[in-house]
Amino acid sequence: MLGSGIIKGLLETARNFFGSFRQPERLVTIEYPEQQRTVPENNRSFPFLVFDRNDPVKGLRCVSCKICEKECPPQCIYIETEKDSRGKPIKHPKVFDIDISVCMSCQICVEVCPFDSIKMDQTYELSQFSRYDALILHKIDLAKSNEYYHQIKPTEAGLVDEQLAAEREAQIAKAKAAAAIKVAPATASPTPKPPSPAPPAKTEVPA
Amino acid sequence: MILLYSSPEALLIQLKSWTVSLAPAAWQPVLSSAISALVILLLFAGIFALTTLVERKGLGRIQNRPGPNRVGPCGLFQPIADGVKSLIKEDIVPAAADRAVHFLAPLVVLAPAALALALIPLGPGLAAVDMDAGLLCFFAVGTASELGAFMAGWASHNKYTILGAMRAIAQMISFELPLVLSTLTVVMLSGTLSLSSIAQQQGSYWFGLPAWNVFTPWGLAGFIIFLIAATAESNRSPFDLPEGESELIGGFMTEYSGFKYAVFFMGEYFGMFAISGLTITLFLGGWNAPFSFLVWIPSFIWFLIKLGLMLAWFIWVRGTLPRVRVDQLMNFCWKMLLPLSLLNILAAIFWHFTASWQFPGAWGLRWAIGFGMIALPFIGISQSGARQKKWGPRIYRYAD
Amino acid sequence: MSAVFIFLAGLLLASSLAAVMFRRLVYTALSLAVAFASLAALYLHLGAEFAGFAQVMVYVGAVAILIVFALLLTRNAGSDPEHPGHGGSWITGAAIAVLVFGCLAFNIVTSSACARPMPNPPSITTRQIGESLMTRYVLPLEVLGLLLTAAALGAATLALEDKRKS
Amino acid sequence: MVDFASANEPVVSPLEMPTGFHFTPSSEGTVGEGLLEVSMGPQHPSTHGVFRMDLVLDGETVVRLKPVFGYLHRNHEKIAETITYLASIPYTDRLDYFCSLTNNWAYVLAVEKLAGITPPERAEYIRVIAAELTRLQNHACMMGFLTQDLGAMGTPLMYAFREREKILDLVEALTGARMMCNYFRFGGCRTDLPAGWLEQTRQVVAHFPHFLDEFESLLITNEILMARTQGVGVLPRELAINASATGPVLRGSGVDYDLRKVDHYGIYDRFEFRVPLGDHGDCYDRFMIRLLEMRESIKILNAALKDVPEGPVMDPKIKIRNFKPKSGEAYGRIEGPKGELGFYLISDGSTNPYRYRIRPPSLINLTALEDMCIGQKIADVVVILGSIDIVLGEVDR
Repeated sequence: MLGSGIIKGLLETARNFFGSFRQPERLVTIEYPEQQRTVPENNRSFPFLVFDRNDPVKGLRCVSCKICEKECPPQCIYIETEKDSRGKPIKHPKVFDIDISVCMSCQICVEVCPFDSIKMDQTYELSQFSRYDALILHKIDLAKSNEYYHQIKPTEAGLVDEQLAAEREAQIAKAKAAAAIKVAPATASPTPKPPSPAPPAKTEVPA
Repeated sequence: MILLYSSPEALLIQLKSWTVSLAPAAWQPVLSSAISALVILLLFAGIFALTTLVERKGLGRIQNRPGPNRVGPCGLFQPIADGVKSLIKEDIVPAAADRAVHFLAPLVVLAPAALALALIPLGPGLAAVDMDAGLLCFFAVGTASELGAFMAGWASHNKYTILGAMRAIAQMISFELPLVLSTLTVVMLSGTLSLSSIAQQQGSYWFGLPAWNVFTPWGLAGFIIFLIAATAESNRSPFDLPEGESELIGGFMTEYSGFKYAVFFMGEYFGMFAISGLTITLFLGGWNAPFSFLVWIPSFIWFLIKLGLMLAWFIWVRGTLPRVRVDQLMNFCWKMLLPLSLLNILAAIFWHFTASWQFPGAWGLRWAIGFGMIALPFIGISQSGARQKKWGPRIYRYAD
Repeated sequence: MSAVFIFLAGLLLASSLAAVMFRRLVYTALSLAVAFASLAALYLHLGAEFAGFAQVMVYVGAVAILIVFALLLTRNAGSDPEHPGHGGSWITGAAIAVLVFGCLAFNIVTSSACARPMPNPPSITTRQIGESLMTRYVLPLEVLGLLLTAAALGAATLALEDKRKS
Repeated sequence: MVDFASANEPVVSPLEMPTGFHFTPSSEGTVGEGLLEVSMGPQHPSTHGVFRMDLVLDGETVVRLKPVFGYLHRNHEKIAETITYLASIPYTDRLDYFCSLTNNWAYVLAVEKLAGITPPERAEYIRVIAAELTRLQNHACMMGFLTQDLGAMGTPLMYAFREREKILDLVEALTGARMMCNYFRFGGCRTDLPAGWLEQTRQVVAHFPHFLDEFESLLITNEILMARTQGVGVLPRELAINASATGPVLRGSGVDYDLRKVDHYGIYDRFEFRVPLGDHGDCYDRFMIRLLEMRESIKILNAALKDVPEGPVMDPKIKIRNFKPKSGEAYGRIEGPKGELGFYLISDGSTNPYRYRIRPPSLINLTALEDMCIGQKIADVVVILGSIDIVLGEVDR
């Protein structure tokens, strides 16, 4: 009969009306500034650079290899390599800028980075009063400690640390072997350093 | 001046006449009208503010949201914030608009609605204007808001507003017929056009139960028809086609912003209050208490409670139903509501002439026959309509 | 003559003139609605409640709305007409209007009804109007009803024919 | 005032194309007497984004309709030809932003065909689960939006969003983002399932039928909804095939064509599910087909969640950097929630695709829009548009 479906719908909305007072799973709203959402570990917002040894300048894992700059789909990363006094490039970024107004949080820089130096952050309160300069993050803004990384993504950071430690051990072993080889032949010519994907050997991971 | 306490209503009336008596004699009628107008406007403006908040909160809860809760405790000051916002918003008049008509249109919508409110008796003697032809006056002033819709739609110089205005006029004219015809039953059986006498007549009790019109077969059917037509008349969902925000953006109000829009909004809500008040007066016993043991609660409180229930119903329906289409609306009006309201008059006549039946069970028989006179044609019309259009639930097949 | 009467009469005159003088169709329609409303207000001022509200319902609620609705369906109702419709004929029109007004005024002023002393206006309630319509004037009422029904049926037939053709 | 066009030419009669399409020539200056030309959109509340329809109305009846789009064109296909295969994946997220996971899948399927990669078993299961979750939330929201277009004050939409929220939480826990997932990779998935994710998903999926029941009792027998959608926007079977409509739009017209059954991509062969078909091809059928498809998706999800195998989620041989498939061409297509989503790739052996082309279901389902709308009321146009379920990110690319 005409009207029965309407009455059924009315009963359904009445059920929801009362349900939203009594059943918390119906009222899913989070009152944002007072209540903060707990983000899952995988959550990602914008990239940051990991540094070790509590030194945000020298301790950056980044070696300025520019792979992320190349692979970044919207081309929002800008890197300049540091040069020493004689103008020879050294493995450290002089400038590392990310324009987060362009960045689309795709995480591809993280995936392609061979040195585990760029990771995804979870902060999301990033509003600024300017559209331009305020949204360009510089090296100093981007640098965050490994502890912070552990804090936001414990599982992933643990895995990364294990992997880095393993790589370092492998490199030490390799260096020892190379040293052994170097000692043996007298005609020791400086062997070109293999393009190892490991960070500088002196890197120490804090416990 | 001594206030003789007999009832809360009398107290209010005495308070008013005492205030009026302070003024010089020549100004007394003016002052009296001004006080009545002020009370009506303040009361209903307050209810308007409250309704916008309750509506938003209620719709929110229906939709499993908390609704506005930021301004003040529980969002209580939200209407004030809305008012301030609409006041300080830029008032945009389209370059091609007819400025004078564009300015007048919201007022033409608001004024008749406010005028209609003055006719509603909130309690015995508590009507701002209590006239002999009150019901007639109600419908007469109600028609003027159609002109407002036209003026808004035409003056905005926009195709959507024109479409909205056309819809508004067509809808209001069409639904006026069932609206008036369903009130005709009440007028016939109460024998008066005065709203306060109609309410007065429903004040008796039958074994403690109220003798409201809605408890008669013609009253029930008339109430439902009236409610549907009133929903259409006040442009409320599911008959909010003149606004029709999903197709016509905002209908005839598309080009309005700021305070003019707020005035439209207010006019619409005043119209809704007025028509709810009329429903209460005609069918729901006016200011009378539902049970004889509850008569100690003042009449205007009962009226406001009933008004609240009517508004809750409007909000509930708005939160549930999708909008009908313009041709379906017209079909529904002319092919369903109009014949049913005509039949309802027949049912009322039947009820009137069988009032002398005295044998046991006569009341039940009268009820059944009277109700059947409307219910059976309703079922017939609805089923033939659905069959004709092939509307109905469907069964779906699956690929092998 | 009370101030209210003067105000209402002035409004009526002004809006009627406006309805004639405005070039824009929409303005004339709206002025006409104002004229109807002020006439209704005059009735109310005279104490004729029923006539006043019936005037509003029928003329403002139906006739004016119908005109307005027709305007909505017409092209170019909002723009100024290309050919001003007044031309030279307005003098003729004005002359006829003055003549008619003169005739009516002369007859009213010289009629014997005006000479008689003003009787007390009878207080007619809506109920009395209804009762006399249903008893004394029932035949004219029914005839009128029949006429209107015939008109409505005719209109429906015309509309249906139009629909069938298209 | 009403801007009725002044030209007095008669309405250009719609030319009948052999397939039964209406073909409307450019409508400039050809609007006849008494017709009203209305530009609906791009700023209109219910064109689902920046879409525009040039309507010619007779009263409120649609005489002619010309879809105009391109307001959201982002040059996606050309950009993809200049960047690496990997870098295109986040761009595919932005096509149909409601179902980024299925977009990812269609693209990686094309790349996998191109490079001859087979993803590991666990990754295949994750893909099916993610895709069906996407279908659930897309269909729920689509039905909400449709009722919103019908004027239902957003109540069903809010219920749909409430449920979508739960699915989005799962998606976020899995991929790190709620909408722009960027999760599938050629050769598997980017990360493994987080701990406890399967259990949470099982709970959400177990609860979902309650939501569907609620939706059904709220909507499907509602007389107003039936009156508004039954017999409205009929897409006949032949026209649906000719217009190469896919997905629920095609199945609503009664054509049994579901790529999950036809193409046997992924591991859909292992699951038991049925394909609902409509008989009338109207908006109600398209609405109900989606509702019934959600029930089937729940069946697939229940089966898939039961036996997710252990193992790697990524083929370890795949190089992420410097990925160069051998030259050739491939077309990967999946049954997206909106229809057949296909990616056509030509490789010249370099790191970038030589040609990159998308077959967007939203755009192609729009082909028949004018035919569905002519003769209907203006209020039906938004309903028909809603029942096609378009996302402008995909239409304009």
